[in-house]
Amino acid sequence: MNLEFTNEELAFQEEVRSFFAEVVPKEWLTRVRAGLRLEPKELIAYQKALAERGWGAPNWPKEFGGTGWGPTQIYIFESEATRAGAPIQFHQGLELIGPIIFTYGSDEQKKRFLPGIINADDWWCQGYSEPGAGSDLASLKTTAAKDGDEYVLNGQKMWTSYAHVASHMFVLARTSNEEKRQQGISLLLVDMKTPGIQVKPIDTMDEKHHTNEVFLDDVRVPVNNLVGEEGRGWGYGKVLLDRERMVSAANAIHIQQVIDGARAAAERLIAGVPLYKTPTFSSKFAQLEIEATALKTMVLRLMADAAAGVDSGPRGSMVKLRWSELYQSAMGLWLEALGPEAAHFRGLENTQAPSDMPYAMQGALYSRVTSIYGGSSEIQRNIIARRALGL
Amino acid sequence: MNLEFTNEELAFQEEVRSFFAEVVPKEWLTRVRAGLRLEPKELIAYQKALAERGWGAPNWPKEFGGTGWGPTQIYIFESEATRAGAPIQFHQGLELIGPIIFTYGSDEQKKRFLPGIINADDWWCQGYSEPGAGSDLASLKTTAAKDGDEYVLNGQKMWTSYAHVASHMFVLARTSNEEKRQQGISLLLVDMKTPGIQVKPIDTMDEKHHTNEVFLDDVRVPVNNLVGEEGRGWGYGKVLLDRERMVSAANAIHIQQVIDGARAAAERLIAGVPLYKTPTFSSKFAQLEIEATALKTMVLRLMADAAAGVDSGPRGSMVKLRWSELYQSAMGLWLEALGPEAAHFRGLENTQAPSDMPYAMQGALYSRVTSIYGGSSEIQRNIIARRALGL
Amino acid sequence: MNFDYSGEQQMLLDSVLRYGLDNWSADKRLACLKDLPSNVTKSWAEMADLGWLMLSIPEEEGGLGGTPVDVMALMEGIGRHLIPVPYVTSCVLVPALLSGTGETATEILEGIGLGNIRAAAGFLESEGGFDLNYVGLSAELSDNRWLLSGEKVHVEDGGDADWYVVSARTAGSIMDSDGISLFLISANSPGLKVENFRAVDGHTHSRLRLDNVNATLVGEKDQALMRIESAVDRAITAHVAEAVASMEMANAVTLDYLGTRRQFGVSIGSFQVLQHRAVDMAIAAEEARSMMLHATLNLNADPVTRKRAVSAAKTRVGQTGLYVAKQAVQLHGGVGTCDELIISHHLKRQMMLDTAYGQADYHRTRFANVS
Amino acid sequence: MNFDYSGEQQMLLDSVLRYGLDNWSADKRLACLKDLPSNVTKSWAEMADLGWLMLSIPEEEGGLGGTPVDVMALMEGIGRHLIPVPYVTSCVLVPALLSGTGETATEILEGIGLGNIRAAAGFLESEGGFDLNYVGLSAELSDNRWLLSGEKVHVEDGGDADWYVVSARTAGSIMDSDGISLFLISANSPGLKVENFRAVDGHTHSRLRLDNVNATLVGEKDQALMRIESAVDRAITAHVAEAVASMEMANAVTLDYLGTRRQFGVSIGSFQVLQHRAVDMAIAAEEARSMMLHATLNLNADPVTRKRAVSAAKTRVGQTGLYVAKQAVQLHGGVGTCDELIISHHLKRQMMLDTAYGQADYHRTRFANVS
Repeated sequence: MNLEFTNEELAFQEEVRSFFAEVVPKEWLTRVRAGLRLEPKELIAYQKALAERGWGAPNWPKEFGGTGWGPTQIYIFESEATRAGAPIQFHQGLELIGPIIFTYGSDEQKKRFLPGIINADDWWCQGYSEPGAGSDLASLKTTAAKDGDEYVLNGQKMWTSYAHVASHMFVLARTSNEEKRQQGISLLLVDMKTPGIQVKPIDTMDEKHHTNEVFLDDVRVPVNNLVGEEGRGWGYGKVLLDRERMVSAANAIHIQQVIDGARAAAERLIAGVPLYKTPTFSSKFAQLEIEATALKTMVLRLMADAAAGVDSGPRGSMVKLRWSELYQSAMGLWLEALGPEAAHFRGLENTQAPSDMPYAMQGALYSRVTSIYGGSSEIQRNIIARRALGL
Repeated sequence: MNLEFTNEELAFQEEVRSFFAEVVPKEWLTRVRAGLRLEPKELIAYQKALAERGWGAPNWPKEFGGTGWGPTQIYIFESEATRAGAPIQFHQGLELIGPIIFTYGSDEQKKRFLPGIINADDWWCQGYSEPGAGSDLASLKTTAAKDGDEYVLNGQKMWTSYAHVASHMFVLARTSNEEKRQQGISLLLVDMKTPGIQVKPIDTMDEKHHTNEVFLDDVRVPVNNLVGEEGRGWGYGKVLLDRERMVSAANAIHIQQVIDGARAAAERLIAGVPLYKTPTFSSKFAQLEIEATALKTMVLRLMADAAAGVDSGPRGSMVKLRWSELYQSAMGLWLEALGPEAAHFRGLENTQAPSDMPYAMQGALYSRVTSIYGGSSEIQRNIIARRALGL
Repeated sequence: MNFDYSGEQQMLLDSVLRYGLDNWSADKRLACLKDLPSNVTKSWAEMADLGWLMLSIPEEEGGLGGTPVDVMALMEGIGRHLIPVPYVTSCVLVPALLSGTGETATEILEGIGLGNIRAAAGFLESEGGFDLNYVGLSAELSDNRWLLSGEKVHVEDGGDADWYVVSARTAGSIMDSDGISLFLISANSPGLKVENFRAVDGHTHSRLRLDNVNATLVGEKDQALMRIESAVDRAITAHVAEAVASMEMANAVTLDYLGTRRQFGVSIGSFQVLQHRAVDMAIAAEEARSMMLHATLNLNADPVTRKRAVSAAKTRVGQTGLYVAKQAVQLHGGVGTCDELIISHHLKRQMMLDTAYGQADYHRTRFANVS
Repeated sequence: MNFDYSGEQQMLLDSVLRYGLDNWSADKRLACLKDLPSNVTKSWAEMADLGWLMLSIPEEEGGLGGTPVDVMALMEGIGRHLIPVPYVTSCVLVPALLSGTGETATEILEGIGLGNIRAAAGFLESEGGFDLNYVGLSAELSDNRWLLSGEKVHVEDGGDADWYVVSARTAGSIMDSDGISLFLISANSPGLKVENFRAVDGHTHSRLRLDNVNATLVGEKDQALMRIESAVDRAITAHVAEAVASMEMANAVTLDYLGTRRQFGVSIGSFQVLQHRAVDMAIAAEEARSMMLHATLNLNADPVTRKRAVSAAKTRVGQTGLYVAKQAVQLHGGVGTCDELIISHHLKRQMMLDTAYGQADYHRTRFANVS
């Protein structure tokens, strides 16, 4: 039992560190720390830099263009990214549809779509959720009717993040009605330029456009774009279960950025003393750091399990739960650190607020959705109770 | 809308205050503050002093020997009791069986039993719970078979507080088996000297003997001791629903004693400074005081509702819930104030710990049961959800 | 001891509730927000016509001489429908600062009461946090005229004020309790630079930079701190009432959602975990309402009692308000984060109410240290 | 990076678990507690035979030279079955204080390892809280003999020690970091008064009053604080492992109860609220285990890293341990508060473990201030 890195791993750490020192611009820092996604063009530039270095897909096997890294390397990579103020890579392509394509897709699909994900020529969005479906995904209503060499899609998708910038969407649609609601659902790859697709922004309280409704009106998709077999799309999600823990782990490692953001904000003087030195703020901040230490060690254990090929049970769900709680707390502390000026969201008439003020407020508002999306905290607890505790 | 007392009420307050100044011995203080019941002989002496002054039953109507006070007077009375370090009156007779007897009992029962409750000649205990029944009281198994002029009781009662000092017990027992489990249950008044009763202490983690198992083995009870009608005992509990809010209210008013206890303990010097002046302790203590202020105002509103004859909805349950939480927090703070010596529970070989140490630990351990008894916090939330929120 | 509104107070509350429902209800809100300034102006004029703007102004200064409980009743209506008018600033805080200080003030107050003037007040400075005694902005007497120089970093609702009341240092040094005075300045004074910021809840706040701005002394020179603290406590208590009403509305909306929204074939209100959450939200609202009453009914008590009551209320209502609003969003799921539903607006307002005049922890410390 | 026990460590853990199950399991516990001193003495002798008492004593001083991870493995067994032996005090803390300080110490350590001697250590003084540098007990050199006078208010597990190691002031004044030295004193020294206290968890602690007690200097004069801090951090980390194992056992027992106990015609584990509570308890235990690993694997790091890791673990394990134990009692209902069920014993031990060497908040402050 030990926490040390080998000499090889230390050398790798150096390599990654100098790479990030070069590619991460300072102007990203505040937004990254506030947990806000960068602009699409910034994310694309970042992904292209990674791809050029051969690190576009840290979690993918080598044969599909990934790095083939083991968990310790991935941990080092994400830790250094965190340290350098780099964002989390956009995950809809890399972590959601990519792995499904390289596991269940046809050779043609692999050849066509995998490189575009790594080098950011394509931008994928996820067409799963529907109005009223929420956590109950199996009740989806979008249909895909076969018509010759094409499927004809009709329906409405909801919460489609970044559909407004995406070039492609992967869609779950019903190809037949079976008694068991999970059956008869197929997975299709759709070019966003196809006629009949309409994207409508959803206005959210953080005032950042990141999600959409997508209307599908006689959208014709070549049958070649069906992934795997018809009617078995629901099952393909299972490949994600194992990968989800890596997404949660990456998020959790990046929590340090939010904590650093709150800490930097607390350099502000209050009655002449830096806020972080006042006992009540200091003890709340220490509590946050301590809980983040626990989270980080949970991630290390998850990584060690993954390295050993061991099932880490519900630890992925636990990490997701605790990550969202800590992110929300950290943003709360950040707002507190801003003091009265936390209310200054947007300067009017060319007035500027200090750069972290609007982003901190936006980040604090955005943070609320992290305990809702990807399986709300309540759903995660249901899952842990059932799978891990047998209740 | 106002918080002021009338001149009459202010005069009453003076009167109560001087009474308590006389009857409350200093040596009760630590135990009362720790939320621990005094010894039976102390409680009896206190009750006798109250009875002598005519205040033995503050919540009873005059015609049965009570004071006939309105809610504001009761509030003043309990507040002054709190201030003076007086205990809460033992409630099994005063608040549980007394009101049932004066509402549903025969004239003979009223004459025989009510005065003994007020002047503490009798000590009542409650034979409701049974092993395995817990919150699901309707599943009780103790039987009362009619045999001539007597009922013959057989069964086992559990969590019978102070059965070991009680002179009488009121018992729920099954007199017939009906389809609806709540039917066929009768309420009987039993003299504890009756042959066939065996009381066995339940050892609890606080190391204070306060509760028992009671075995009933062919215990013969005169039919005259049946309260109201046979088979309708379950329903008589309902008279208590309205009175429960007054019991919760009295407890909640007395919360200030526990807070004062924690505050006094925090006079201890830590590195030369009184603990209560250190910022982290001070902010936790302030939080407690603030929440207690909310609780106290909830009680005032409850009292005002009672005065106006208005239903206060679920506020009684809310007060009970919050009271137990605050009591538990306050005892936690008290323990923290004791520092390393909190571990000194019992001096061996004639060694003495400062008087509040063992009592604080005992109070902290005892406090755990307050969120369990009288309807656990979980049950209270079920009740509020159903009755008040319609869920 | 009595917690009932009088008949008149109940009528006032009912009218504000009706006004809010007619003009700012959830279904009309998004449209209103699209042209917020003109809708606020419209509401302001209507509220003036209804006499609400002069509620807490003393009768001898052209007002109705309303009590803290009267203000509480009105604020319950404003909070329940999240009416984004600068009522507390212009009609509670400023009147408390100005009343009884003389002719100029009386003129301003009459104008406020009639809806002709809006005023705001600035106390806070850079590096001073929420401390009202941290005043460095200087006031120099020159040729019998007061000239003010310095900065106020945050003026609540300063965005469209015609007049500002600001604290300035006339003696002593920064953080001294003595030596603070109040001044009136017009929004279009030479030397005054106003920077405006939109908040997430529709209110507009300002930062003021003053460079030898001509000002009128208001009230006692050097001894304004007690007046400022008392006025701010009144503003806080009005905000507390707004927050409580918003919590109760958020709870009602959420309860309704729990009953109608179905998942996995049942109403989500049948899940015990969500039931208990709703109970905790209801308890939080009960606590908050109790604290609101406690603060309001102690506003005219001695300063120590008043400060402790107000800070206790500010602390607990800040905590419970954020708890309720966050859980209301959480129980709504994804749609809870959308502009379209009213629930996210309650969260935003609760966040801003907690921030105004000091977050929960700031007031918990004040509560502990008042003596 | 690896979190697996070695084969030997796993074997050690398994033997302690088996020993605990055979001798201190829930069904035997009440009988054991009735004659606690003799049962502790019996276990102590058996543990000596198994070689466990010499685990963390260096090989050159007659021990096995075990690592922090070895100690952690052993403590998991002790914690899971709540074996009320003074292991951490006598076999972790004292060896860390004494090892490498010379002949007298080596003799004591050999005796400890063989089970012939029990030793405890006293640092804390009245009005010093948990601060290890708050040392007023005086040591005077007279005729080449050290004479100690003063008081130690709490000696963990001091109840049946044959020797005490105490900190005393040899230079400087109270609260100085320099000028603290360590001394060995025999329990039956003239001038030493030992007052013993039973704790709620079966351990026995002491208060020492010294009046010119003859003592042996241990280690470097005036410079003992670093050694004391390091030793106490080892004791804390061992306690943390004990607490984590106790939490996991409490969770297992509670989970079992949820599955078997029936109310209202169903198993209580079918209630969603109780399911989610059990999940939060499981997450708490995961966090605690992570903190245990973090502290243990940083015990040999530089002092700043070590102190932060240990205080972080002490804080979080104190918080989560109390949470888990309290909820375990709550979910058991009334029977959870009874001696008869093991669950109340877990709560009592968690309360005492949180108290030992400073509660959660004390260590959170230490964590924040270490530099």
